[in-house]
Amino acid sequence: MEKPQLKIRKLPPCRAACPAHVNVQAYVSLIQRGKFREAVEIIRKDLPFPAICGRVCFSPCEDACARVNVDQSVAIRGLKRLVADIEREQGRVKGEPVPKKYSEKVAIIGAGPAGLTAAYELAKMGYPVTVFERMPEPGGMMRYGIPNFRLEKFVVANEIAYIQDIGVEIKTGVEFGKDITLEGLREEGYKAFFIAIGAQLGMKLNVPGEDLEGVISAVDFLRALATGKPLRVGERVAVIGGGNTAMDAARTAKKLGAKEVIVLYRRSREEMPAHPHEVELAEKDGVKFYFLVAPKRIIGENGKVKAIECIRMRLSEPDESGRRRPVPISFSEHQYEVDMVIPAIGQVVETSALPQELLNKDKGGMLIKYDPQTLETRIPGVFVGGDLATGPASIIEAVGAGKRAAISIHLYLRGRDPKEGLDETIEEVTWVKDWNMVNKKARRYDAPIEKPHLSLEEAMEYLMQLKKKARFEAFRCLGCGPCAECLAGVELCEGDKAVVDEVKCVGCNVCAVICPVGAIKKNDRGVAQVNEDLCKGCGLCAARCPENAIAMRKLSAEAIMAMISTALER
Amino acid sequence: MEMEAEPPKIVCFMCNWVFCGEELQVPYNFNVFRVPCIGRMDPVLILETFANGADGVMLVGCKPADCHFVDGNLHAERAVKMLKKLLNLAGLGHGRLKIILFSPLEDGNFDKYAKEFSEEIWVLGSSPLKNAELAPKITANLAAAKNAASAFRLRVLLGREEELTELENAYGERISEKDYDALLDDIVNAEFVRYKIHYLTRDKPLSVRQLAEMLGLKPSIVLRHITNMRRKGMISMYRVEGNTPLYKALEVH
Amino acid sequence: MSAHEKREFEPKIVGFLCNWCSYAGADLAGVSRIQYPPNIRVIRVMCSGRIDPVFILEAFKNGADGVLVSGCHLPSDCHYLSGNFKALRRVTLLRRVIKEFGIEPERLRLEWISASEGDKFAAVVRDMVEQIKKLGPSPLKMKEGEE
Amino acid sequence: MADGKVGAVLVVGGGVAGIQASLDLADSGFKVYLLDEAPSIGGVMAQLDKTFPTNDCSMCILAPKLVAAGRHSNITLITNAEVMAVDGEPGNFEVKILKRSRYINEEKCNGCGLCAQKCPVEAIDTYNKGLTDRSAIYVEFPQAVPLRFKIDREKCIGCRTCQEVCKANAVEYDQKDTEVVLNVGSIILAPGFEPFDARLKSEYGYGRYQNVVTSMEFERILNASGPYGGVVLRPSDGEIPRKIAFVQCVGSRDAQVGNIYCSAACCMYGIKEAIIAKEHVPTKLDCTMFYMDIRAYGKEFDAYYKRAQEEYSIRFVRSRVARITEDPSTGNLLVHYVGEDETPRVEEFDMVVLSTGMKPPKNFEKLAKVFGIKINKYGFCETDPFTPLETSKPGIYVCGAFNSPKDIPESVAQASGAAAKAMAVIASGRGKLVAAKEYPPEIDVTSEEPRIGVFICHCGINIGGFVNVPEVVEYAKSLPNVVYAEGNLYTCSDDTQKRIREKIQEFRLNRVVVASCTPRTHEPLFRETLREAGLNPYLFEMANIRDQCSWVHMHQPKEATEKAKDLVRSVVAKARLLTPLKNPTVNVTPVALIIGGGVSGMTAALELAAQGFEVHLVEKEKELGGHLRKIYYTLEGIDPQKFLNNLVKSVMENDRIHVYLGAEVTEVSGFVGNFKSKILHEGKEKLVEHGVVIVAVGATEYQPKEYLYGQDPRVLTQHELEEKLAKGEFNAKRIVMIQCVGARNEERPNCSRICCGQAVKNALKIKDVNPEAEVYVLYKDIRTYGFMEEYYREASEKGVLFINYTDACKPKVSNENGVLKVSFWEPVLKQEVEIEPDLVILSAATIPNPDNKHVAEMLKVPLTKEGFFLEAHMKLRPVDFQTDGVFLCGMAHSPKFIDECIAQACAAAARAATILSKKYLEMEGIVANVDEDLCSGCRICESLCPYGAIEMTEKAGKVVAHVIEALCKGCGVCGTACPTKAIVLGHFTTEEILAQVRAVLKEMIAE
Repeated sequence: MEKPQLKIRKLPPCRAACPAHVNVQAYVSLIQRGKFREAVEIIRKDLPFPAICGRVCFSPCEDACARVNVDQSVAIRGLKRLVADIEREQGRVKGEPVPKKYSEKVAIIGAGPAGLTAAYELAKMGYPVTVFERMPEPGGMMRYGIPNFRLEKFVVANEIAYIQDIGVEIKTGVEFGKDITLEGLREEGYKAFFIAIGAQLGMKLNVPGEDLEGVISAVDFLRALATGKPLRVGERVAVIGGGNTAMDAARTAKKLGAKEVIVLYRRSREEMPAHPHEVELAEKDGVKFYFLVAPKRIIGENGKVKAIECIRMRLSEPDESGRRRPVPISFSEHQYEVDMVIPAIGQVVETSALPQELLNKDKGGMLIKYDPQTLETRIPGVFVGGDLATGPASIIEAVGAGKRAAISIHLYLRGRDPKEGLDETIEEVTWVKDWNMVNKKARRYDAPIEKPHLSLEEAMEYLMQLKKKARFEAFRCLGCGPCAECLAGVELCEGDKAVVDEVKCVGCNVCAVICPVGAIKKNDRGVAQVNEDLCKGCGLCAARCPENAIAMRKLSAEAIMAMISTALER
Repeated sequence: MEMEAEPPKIVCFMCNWVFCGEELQVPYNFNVFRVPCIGRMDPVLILETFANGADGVMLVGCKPADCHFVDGNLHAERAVKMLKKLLNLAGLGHGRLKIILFSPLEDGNFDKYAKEFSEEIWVLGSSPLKNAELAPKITANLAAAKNAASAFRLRVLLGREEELTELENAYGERISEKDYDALLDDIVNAEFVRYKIHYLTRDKPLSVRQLAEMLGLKPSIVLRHITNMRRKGMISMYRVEGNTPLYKALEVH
Repeated sequence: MSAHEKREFEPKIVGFLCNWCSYAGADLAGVSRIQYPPNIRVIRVMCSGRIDPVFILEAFKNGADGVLVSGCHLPSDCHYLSGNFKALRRVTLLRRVIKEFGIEPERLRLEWISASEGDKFAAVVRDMVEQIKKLGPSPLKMKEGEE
Repeated sequence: MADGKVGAVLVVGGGVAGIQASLDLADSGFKVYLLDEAPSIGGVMAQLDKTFPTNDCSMCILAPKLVAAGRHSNITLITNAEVMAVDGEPGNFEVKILKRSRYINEEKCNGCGLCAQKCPVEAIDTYNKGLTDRSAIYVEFPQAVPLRFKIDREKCIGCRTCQEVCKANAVEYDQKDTEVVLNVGSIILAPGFEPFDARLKSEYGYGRYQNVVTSMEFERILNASGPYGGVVLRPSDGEIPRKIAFVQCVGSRDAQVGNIYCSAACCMYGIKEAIIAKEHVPTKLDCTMFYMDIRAYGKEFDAYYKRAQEEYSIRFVRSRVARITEDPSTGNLLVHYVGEDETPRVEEFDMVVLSTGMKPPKNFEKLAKVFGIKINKYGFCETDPFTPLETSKPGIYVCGAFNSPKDIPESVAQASGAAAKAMAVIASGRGKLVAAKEYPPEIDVTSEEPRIGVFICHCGINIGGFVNVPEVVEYAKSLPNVVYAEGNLYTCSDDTQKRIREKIQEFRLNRVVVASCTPRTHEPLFRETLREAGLNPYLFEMANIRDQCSWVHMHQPKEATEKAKDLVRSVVAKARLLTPLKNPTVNVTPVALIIGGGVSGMTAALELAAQGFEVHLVEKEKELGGHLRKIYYTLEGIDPQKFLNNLVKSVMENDRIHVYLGAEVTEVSGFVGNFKSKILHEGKEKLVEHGVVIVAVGATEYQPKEYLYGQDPRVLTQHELEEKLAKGEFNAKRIVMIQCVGARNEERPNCSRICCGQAVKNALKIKDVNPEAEVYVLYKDIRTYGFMEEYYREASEKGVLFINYTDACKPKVSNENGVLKVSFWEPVLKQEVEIEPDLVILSAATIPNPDNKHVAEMLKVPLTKEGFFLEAHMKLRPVDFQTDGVFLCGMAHSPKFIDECIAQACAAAARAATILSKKYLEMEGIVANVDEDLCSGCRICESLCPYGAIEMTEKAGKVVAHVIEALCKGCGVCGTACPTKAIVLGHFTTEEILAQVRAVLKEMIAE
């Protein structure tokens, strides 16, 4: 049997980097034209959370953006937030319910980003989908893990409402393993399941004194805040850990009135997993950072936290994650006087609710036994994804998992092998062949728009500025991707390609020099060859070819002349 | 003096990206053609537009850093610079061609610019092609200019101008803008004259002196061009009349 | 070219060129990219003195519309001292002979072309093609065609 | 290299002299490095249109030499280079060379020329003397050797176009100058000359008036491949001039500009240019030459001068032009001069050609320093009259115009002479540095069916861009007997050669056809490839689908493809009939026979002996020395007798030289390498075997019949006067010398060359002996060419009166009652003057040796009308005869001075050495063959063969023709004329050509 050929999808770096493969280039290009609403539509094709991701995504797209080679990456997240906010402001169009094409019901356990995305994708395909959520509100970590100043609850609600609009049913307050079980659901006629309950438990420090009053894990702390439970914040708070959750917890504590909030992190600043911007903002809020320190024990007094004893660390060789491993320095113990300790060193899955077959019996292996590519488990029809499977990760990764799950479930329900959906590799392409050429682009916008990690008020104000600046910002996009990426509906550009007359071509290479996207290269016969994947049809080559050997397929010289002569005859 | 009743015919080539698809307000004598990038405008096409009777041609491209194709707009500027030289040589004058790099976000309404150019062309009057007396000469000149603009060496230099003047040449040197301009000037001139000679001698064999008179050049310069044209197979000595050799154009592709 | 336009008669010319001057001249025409009609097919011989009347007659017999014989300039350019004189004598004589066969003597041409006369070679070919076009196809060929 | 002599020679300067020296050396088994500052070899001669006095096309006769030098396996061309330092001693020099970057990889460049066509930058074409432009990447001229392009770094803008279009990837912008160190045994300097900068003669307006051009520019204007396509045009307006003035001595014989010497060649090239101009101008053209003396002193030069006057009606005006002005309205030029009647005149011309003189090479000071040689006061290389080819530094030799201004044949003679000198020093190193190539044994294919392989070249896009090569390849496959066909990017590239060899094996090919460029340049390469593959090299044929197809039908790709198919078909048809040919070889007897024991014969003998060859030297007289015995002092004041005595002594003492005095050669038979001759010596006939013959029979002095010579004892010849002066028997007070006695007349139209120098020499001697003596020299033209001009000046300054006479008004000598009277027309006084001299000295002509006719018949070599020996080619083969193995030197060739005789003698020795140094000679395989059964013995072929290569022999009682393969040059004239078709010329058989004719027309009929 012949090996099926892999489909190669050529994507610009931003889209390739995005776990959800959001068509960045397309919506940025729509923003260039001021078509904000159309831009949101484009985003929604791949991502149900434009506004949420516009706020809190760690934006791998920006990290991948080729524009960094010129100055700074395009503020993709900012633009996304902008268009989503504009849409909401102007009144979001109600999502049209998608007619049900299939009868197989799908149950999604957990209304976090992974579950909701899977529901959204499946609903779009035409499946009846029900999402079961333990908490009173859907949204998972988006709703309960991220403080309001970073992600407003109404934003989350709005985007989830859209998912509901298109026909996803969400049942909240239903706890898996308790209120419902797989068997029960099967009996109810559900044919496939996606378990995405996330990692809800804060990881323990495993030091003495962890059960003292005043020790609360960051997830619990943040969830309590989100559910409106009364919270007592200490005067002096120590947050343990260097991730985004730690930052959220520290800032929340500060905002809730703590006099002093310190963050203790066992590595150095460089190794912090938190977004640098978040760290900056935390510092701005007055949070103090102590690096290379690890808690040894929590000292209590009267059952309450009094201080935390730490030991200093030094960094040795990098471990398998590439980060340098911290090693304790003997006799460097010291104490911090605190009355509250918030461990934020990670989350773990609450395994109690899960069917036991899913759990991995071998220690040290994955928690859950599943195929990380198709998300299948050993139970037919049951798929897992999100933090539950991978351990705590980001929203966008969860979205990616949700999309993946939807495809696998669809294939499964259609009696096909979920592996089929893997016959695709993504190749990152960018036309930028010579950064020197691009560097010459004058920098008209001294400072690209700032990342919108501002206070709520600031952000609102910023939004107004952003509208003006957004189009400029969008113009900074180099449009790395193949021209099919651009769905802006520009007739002249779309699909036009340069064609080389090989007999006429002498190989002078002027075309390759002038081609802005590096789509022309000489072949081994010394004749120019157009890479149609890259050619954007600008026609510069045709306008300069010294041998008149290049023509544009659509907008040929003859076509231009025909237009002109008819126009002038009039 | 009688006022011309006909408004000037203006052809405007506009980058597709400049207006982001918005509707434009332009004077009624403007014929706007959208192109994917203003750099698409082959110099020959612009000359062809004049040959088709346009009184003025305007190119509208994106602001320098906005070009969707890095610097197609700057390539267009270079082409215009060269075309202005050719238009001067051809007797149309450089004022009939204009390029603006424009941003609707920064520069406001295009209308203003369109009207301004229209006014400029009103002042210049209609294309000399429409003047029965001048027409044959201008037609010949435009034909020569078109051929010059499609000449290999001119296009190579135009195509590589950016590379050679802003990056570096094969020897790792950068050619100054001024030197390059001078070189380009020479070549534009030479190619125009040679193709003019070629055009003129296509139907009728002519002598160096006759050509010199027609071109307003010194006979020695014309002869030099003819030696180079012979070298390139553009012309040959047809016959000798008295002591005067007459030259006739050879077919070139 | 429009379809109804009559296809023009394209004469076939065989050229016998001596290696040292005329063949070199024809090469120079190439090096100088002097264009001429593609009607000639050249056969190289070492010396124009080698060109046997039989070759020329054979060419006409096989349908050539014209034959060009070319050698070094008289008197002293011949690489072999005097081969060109021999060619001169033979061609002059042969002209008379072919007339007997009904072939116009103009179809047989003798030219002296030196290694530096690429221009001249091209001009001779051009001229010959033009002239033979006026004469029309070789009468020998016509006869054969009628048979 | 047992004695440490390096068998290699460095030749500096790639002009015709350097090329000739290199070829002679290389042919004699030495390794040669031929270095030139220019990117290609050829020098000035490559720029000339025609050459005097035969009006041969310069390029036509030079190009084969260029190709020979370029292809010679013993010659390495080092172009674009300069010598930086020289160290060591004769036999072993170390030379440091700076090889300047051409920015082109010479190994990769195949000269296709696409780069130049596409180069956007134009530069002034220096080869065409600035009259037109070329591209910034260029070869100097289409026939350049090596045909490797070069980037003009000054003009190149580095746009990369050439690099991009070069399919051979030969452009290397980062190429650096490199230093090369060579080990050589001797060095020859042939750097040539620099034309005088006519701007310095500002009164002639060069550089200001467009229609004033220099002679070199005019050469290009005349040339068919020049800027004006060979039609003379005025640079100012492109009109064909009606009247051209040639102004002589521009920068020569001119103290004002510091060059008092005569440039020796300008009179002749001036006349030539005037003649050629008239030939090239379709309309009526008047040519006027302004001259001081017409110095047509060389062989047959005066006859040429006479033709210029009589046949071409060129007007000669004896006057130095004062100045030239321009009529700005017309561009015409007004030549201001003083007429022969001493009145100032102004004459209008359309165009003026300045015959500019020769200056030493620009870098002569550096040359002197680097090579450690002495330079004379003019900047030319200093030499001694008796060692004219030796510089002041042993082991370094000089030839050509750097020695003194001279024309081409003299440069060529000197070049061969210098080669002899350079060889002699390192004779023991001969053959040491050149390796003979080994070939596999030849496969016998005669009984096989033809299996033809066809290789079709794209030549980058030179062919492939216009001819559909894949289509032609497919077509070739369909032809009968073609078993294999393929297309190549470059069929001439090294890897393709390898491929061809592989395919020959793989497909058992026994014929190979290449369709690419011209066989003139590439056939030898492919033949070599066949040999390497074990095939006979003549089983190869080429179709020229580039130079004669793709390049000339660039706008008709369809027709060009059809034509290419026709040509391939035609050549394949020929290839089917090809048969292997053997390169005939003849053994060489390494012995020379030299006829004549004068200074030339002796010098040649010594040179050959020095190289280790045996010599038979035959002298008619009882003692050696010939003409030189009558010379007592030279113009430079040196006593030649001492030199002569030494020379005779060396000859007599040399073991390798057998001297036969009072002897005569009575019979010569055989041919090159294998002569047998009879020498009649002391009454006995001696049979000698030898490989070459050198004719050095000298000349004799004319015995005047005019001017009372022999009737009045006071009338003497110059020789007689010289003897008197030398012996102190001279005491006259008033002397009249009459020039051109017996020369430049109806009977002997040519000049005797040496008499003017002799007259000046003797006049100076008289003034030396008696400063009060009155000396009158009656002359037609004073021909003290080259540096001799200085003595002419000195004589004038010392009061010797030079009075011009014309043929119409010759001086009269009478004896009136014992009083010797000379009367003549004095042109300045404009009256007849009569003086009563004590002595009348006649400058008697030098006339051919009366034996010449006999010698010529014996050797089957030709004589000139006057009776001197006629060399193979006046320009490029001055010491060769058309008959191989027979050479010529000294006054037997034409009158000449001692130094010139010595140079020629050395040259003859060098040429002879190219044969003697070989064990056997290998000839070109394309020779005539006689079918003895068919031969009727009619002798037509014998009479037609220009080389005497056909002799009649008796075979089986029948007289049949027999081809001496060693002499046959393969022109095929015999075969064409043979009434019974008994003679067949290999590789161009009648069947082969007829097959070609039929095939080329075959499908053409079908249409």
